[in-house]
Amino acid sequence: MRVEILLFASLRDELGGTCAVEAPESRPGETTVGALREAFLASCPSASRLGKRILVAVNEKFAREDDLVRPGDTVAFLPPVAGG
Amino acid sequence: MRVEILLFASLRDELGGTCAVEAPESRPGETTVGALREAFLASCPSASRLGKRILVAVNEKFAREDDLVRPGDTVAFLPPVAGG
Amino acid sequence: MSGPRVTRSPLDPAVLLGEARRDGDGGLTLFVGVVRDNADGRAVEAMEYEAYEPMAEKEMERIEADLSGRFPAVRLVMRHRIGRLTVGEVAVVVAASGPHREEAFAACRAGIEEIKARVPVWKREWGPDGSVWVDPLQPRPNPGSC
Amino acid sequence: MSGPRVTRSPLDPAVLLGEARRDGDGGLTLFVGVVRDNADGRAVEAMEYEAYEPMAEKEMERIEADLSGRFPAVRLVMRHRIGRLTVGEVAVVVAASGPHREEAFAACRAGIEEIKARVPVWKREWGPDGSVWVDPLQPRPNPGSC
Repeated sequence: MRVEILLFASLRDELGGTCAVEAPESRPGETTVGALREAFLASCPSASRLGKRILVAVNEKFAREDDLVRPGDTVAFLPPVAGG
Repeated sequence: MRVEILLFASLRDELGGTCAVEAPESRPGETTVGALREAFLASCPSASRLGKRILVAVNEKFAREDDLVRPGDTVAFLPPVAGG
Repeated sequence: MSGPRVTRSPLDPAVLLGEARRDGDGGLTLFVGVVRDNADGRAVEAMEYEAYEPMAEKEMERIEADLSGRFPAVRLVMRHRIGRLTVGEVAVVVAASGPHREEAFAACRAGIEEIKARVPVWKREWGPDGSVWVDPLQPRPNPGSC
Repeated sequence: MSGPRVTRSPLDPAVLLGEARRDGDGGLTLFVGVVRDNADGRAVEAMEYEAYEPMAEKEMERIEADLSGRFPAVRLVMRHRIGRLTVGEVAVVVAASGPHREEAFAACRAGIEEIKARVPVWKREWGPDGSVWVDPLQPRPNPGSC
């Protein structure tokens, strides 16, 4: 399953504003945040310095590793936040 | 020893802005904050509701019961403070 | 630092926060005590603040000196207004500016606590039924100011 | 409440504090995060803030909802500015207004902690030698903002 991912800050500087990731499906038309992260890190080695520290947002909310991602969801990979 | 005392807030409302108190001398020309407080409370019964809660300032600093008061010192009796 | 610490003039919290800030500071905190419209369920129309002015001024200076010992990285600017203040008017301001927020918060909080504990200021609460001096130790679950 | 919580426009802390206040409030607290002139001993000329804007806006709203559960008596007004800010410019404001100072301080502190922990905003530090993204977990004893 191919998912387009939004990137921000240092990740966007390195990889551009979006990046398409091909992740294995857990069921047809369905993958998980964890599977997406693994596929992303495998295809973008420069992001591996952040690894598990990358925060994942699905539909503009923070998501956990086993949360599901379906076609049409908005997925973003975020470096550790540093506001304030 | 006769000491003129400045009064503020509720004490001033009840007794006026100043009040003269005759306190026993510990040594000639010298009394204590504690002796002044006792003499004050004895001569102004309406202040007894505050009693030990009256704060005493000598020369614009908070004073303790055994601090000395000499002629020329500026003494003030203060109700519990309530700023802010 | 501009002007006396105990004053009859209106206080401007933003100006005082600006006075506290230096270019090395990243965390600014402010406490503003204002007159509330009620106390203990009684309606409050105004608070009348009185000070033992020369001593209050010195006590504010002594608090600043004490706190700059406890929080050496922080610059504090503190003011207390006196006179008759209506609902929403600013009675006291503590501005604390430091490199980091932890110490700025701690110094600001300590500043208002010290003011309330030590500065010879009193307030008389005015409502529809007349006025009463506020006694901080009387059981008043809901006093009319901060 | 006026305007978006995440904005490119300058923030006015005094206005935001005024928005938070109600006539029953006696204790107002404010946190203002500003750009510092140094970080880790490096000179800082500006900080460039970037947000995942729609999510940051929603996360600010979610923090307000969470904190109004934890501090029901307090009204919070929070803003984060984005874009390029120079030394002394205001990046973040948390205004908290309540009947009493204890809860206003606690809510204000919780507000900035939640913003720093949860809101998708990042900053790039600009100095004489170019720019670097700030990583909050890297050992930086002296970061360039609050």
